[in-house]
Amino acid sequence: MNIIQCVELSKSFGRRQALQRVTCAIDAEKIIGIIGLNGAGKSTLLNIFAGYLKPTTGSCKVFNENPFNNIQTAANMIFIDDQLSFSEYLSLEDILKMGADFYPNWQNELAYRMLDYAGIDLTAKHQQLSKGQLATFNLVYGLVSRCALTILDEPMNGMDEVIRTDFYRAILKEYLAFPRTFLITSHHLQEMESILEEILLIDEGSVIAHAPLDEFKEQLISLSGPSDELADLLSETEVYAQKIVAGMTSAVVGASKLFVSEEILRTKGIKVSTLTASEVCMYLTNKKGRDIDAIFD
Amino acid sequence: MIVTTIFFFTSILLVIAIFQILSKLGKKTKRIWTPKRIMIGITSYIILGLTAFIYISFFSDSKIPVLSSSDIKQVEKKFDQIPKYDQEFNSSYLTSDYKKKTWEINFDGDTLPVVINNDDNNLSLNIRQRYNDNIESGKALITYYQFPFIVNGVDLSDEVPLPDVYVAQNQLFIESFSKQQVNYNRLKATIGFLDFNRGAERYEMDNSYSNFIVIDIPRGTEIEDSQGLIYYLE
Amino acid sequence: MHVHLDGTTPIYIQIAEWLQHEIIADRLQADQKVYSQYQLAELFNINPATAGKGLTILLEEQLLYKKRGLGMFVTMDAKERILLKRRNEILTKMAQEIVLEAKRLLVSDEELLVLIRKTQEGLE
Amino acid sequence: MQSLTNISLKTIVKKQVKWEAKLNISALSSLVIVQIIFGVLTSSSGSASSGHGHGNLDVRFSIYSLDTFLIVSAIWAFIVALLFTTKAYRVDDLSVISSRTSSTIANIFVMIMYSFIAVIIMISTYYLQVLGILLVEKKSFVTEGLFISPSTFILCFSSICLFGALGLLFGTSFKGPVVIKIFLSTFMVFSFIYIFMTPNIIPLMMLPNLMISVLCLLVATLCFCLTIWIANKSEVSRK
Repeated sequence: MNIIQCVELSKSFGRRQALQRVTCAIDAEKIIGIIGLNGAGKSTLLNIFAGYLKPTTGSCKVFNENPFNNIQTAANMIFIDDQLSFSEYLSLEDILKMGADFYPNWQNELAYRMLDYAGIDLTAKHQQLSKGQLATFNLVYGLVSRCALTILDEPMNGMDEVIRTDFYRAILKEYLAFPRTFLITSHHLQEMESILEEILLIDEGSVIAHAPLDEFKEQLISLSGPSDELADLLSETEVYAQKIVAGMTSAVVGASKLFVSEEILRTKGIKVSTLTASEVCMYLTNKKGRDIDAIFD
Repeated sequence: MIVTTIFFFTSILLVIAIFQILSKLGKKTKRIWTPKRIMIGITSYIILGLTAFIYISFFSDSKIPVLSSSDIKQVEKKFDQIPKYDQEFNSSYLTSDYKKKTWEINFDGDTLPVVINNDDNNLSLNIRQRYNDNIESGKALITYYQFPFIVNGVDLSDEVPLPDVYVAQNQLFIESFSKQQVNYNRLKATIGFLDFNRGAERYEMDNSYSNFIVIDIPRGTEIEDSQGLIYYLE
Repeated sequence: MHVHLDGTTPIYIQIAEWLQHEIIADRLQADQKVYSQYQLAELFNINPATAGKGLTILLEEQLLYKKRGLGMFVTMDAKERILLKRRNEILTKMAQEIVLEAKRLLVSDEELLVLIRKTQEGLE
Repeated sequence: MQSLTNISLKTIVKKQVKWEAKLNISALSSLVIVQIIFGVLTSSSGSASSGHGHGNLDVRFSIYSLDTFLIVSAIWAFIVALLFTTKAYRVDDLSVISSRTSSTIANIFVMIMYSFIAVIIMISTYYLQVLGILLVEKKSFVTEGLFISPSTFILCFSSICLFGALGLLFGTSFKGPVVIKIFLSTFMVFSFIYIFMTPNIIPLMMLPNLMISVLCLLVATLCFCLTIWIANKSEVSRK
């Protein structure tokens, strides 16, 4: 059952086209990673889902209702990013009380345990927390609210390494305890990869890929071997990146068009290896022919 | 109107300025002033206001009655006839309960020169002369009558300063004391601006005939009225 | 339990192989209930869907069978099938690599056979 | 699939009002301070004075009425309403279940509540001022209507409400940095009132208190509805 449907959704701020004709459908109860460079339109898309922005053209349905200024979608959704702010009069404990008052599925004891684990003093004020503590508190706030749609916009930035891995597990455990739809944007894709089910890749305002994680990763493979062997092969398939060093070529190609079986490749001495999701993302969004080495040659 | 406009705009600037200061202050004292404490502060302020009200309305002693416009009309109805009586030289309106003060003077001869010193025109007196049979010759009786003097609904007859009456070189002098200043605080829990613009609800009484000086002289004596201000009464 | 995320083999395949390993090591007997996808997700700190994919691979290879509403169970001959598969698939692939490597290192066939026999004796 | 919670707008607005009224209480404390300052300022001469000279008696009445306090409360309500619509306050609503409609309606209710309390504070300040004068100079007190008549109470309440509504309306329609917003809209509203209203405000004054109150409340409700309509249309920028 689709929780979010966008049809030809585009959004422009003045002349800047933030989103160009995005069409995607997000299923319920999945953890989905929304990946894209800064300024690719991730936040704009999330803001439209959250009902804060109106699409310029096209439509967007959340819980098959128009989310803009809609109290029903707001009641089943929470948007956590670094802009989350509370009144200066509220200590963290008051904030939790307020959350409990608003969100029907609120889990207060869980919040206390999580914050205690992260070593955050509940009497502190939200504005006094360090960047890492702030990110932690906001994430806990998002998790314990247990909304059917939980949007986490770069929940981990500011947290140090140890806490990050703990809280990835916390997200997974919370997902298992109360299945819901997570939309998580992050720069640490490789850390987060294991808990994701699907990836939505956005570049320059349009959705480039939206697929389950493994399918997404198997899109591209990297071939490395003697240049002459590879030359004819590369001409048939779509090459995403290529580097020729002393007679050896290593290239990233689209796996779908490759008809040659692995045995033949191996006999030709061509090594085949899969790529990590973040590498796939990088190559997919990499502007064709942009290559850092070119700067040094 | 100018005053109100200046007042209007200065109060805007003042309120905005105070707001800026408060918000700066607020930031520092955020920890102390929690919503609960502020609430207590506000409720105690209101209770304080309530007690002030109770104190004022029950315990404040200086109570000066205020006449409503209907009372004033009644008072005025009573004193409309004064000018009529005056023209008919009839002094019946000068009843004793308005008598404020009487002076008894002696003088020689059968003419009494009267000098009214009104150069700083503070006197709005109506001076009358009357023959009185049971005064021996060489004596005169000067009485000062003060009728209600209503301003803004307040009867100030007690406040009107008495004139200064004395005899010197066988002449009767009537002078007024220096101008007297009276301050009143009028308390009205309404929007004064509205009342003002709705026209004085209170009917302002015409106070020109509010006080009289009557000089009683025995028959056969004459008043030398060089200034021509004294009229004759029965 | 650790799943290596360096992208060499997809996680769901690693899960499938781990489960097969469990069956061979008799920690999962025949007709015994197998971990659910949620338990696997918790165990390996991965998304339940990925764990589910691993289970479906074993299901397609008839190593597990599904009882409605109860979950997945190990089939009777699961262990033998895994051993057989491993023998002819994985062993043959390894053999191929050895032969290729030998050719590159210009090792003749006889020397190769002698080497294999010597390693077998060494193991006894 | 987890069953979706459906919460009515009413419950959300109620919750938001409960929290916002508590959290923005500092606005009321600043009103108290502003009122005290103006109370002290006008305690010497009262909000107006009238002098009558008659013969050798010069009478000066310093009138202590609610004028200053009403003007101050009106301006205060206007500014507070403006502050409610600034980004700093609006963004706080986004951390809980809210929509533009619910936040605006909540702001309106809080504004109405604060206007009511503001009238009470105004009256308390007036009586405290009178008490202060009484203690300072014993004599010459002309107390006419010390107990505030209901019609005056309602009149004060509706005019403060009106200015609050204007504040909310201007706040919602202008987007921009706070300080400029405050000065711009305050100046515009009050010069508007001064230029257009003053000449024909006189006949308006002739109406009895209740009529004026009804008028104020009508205009206020109009502003409230306009505010809600504008808010519903406006987008929220989280950055």
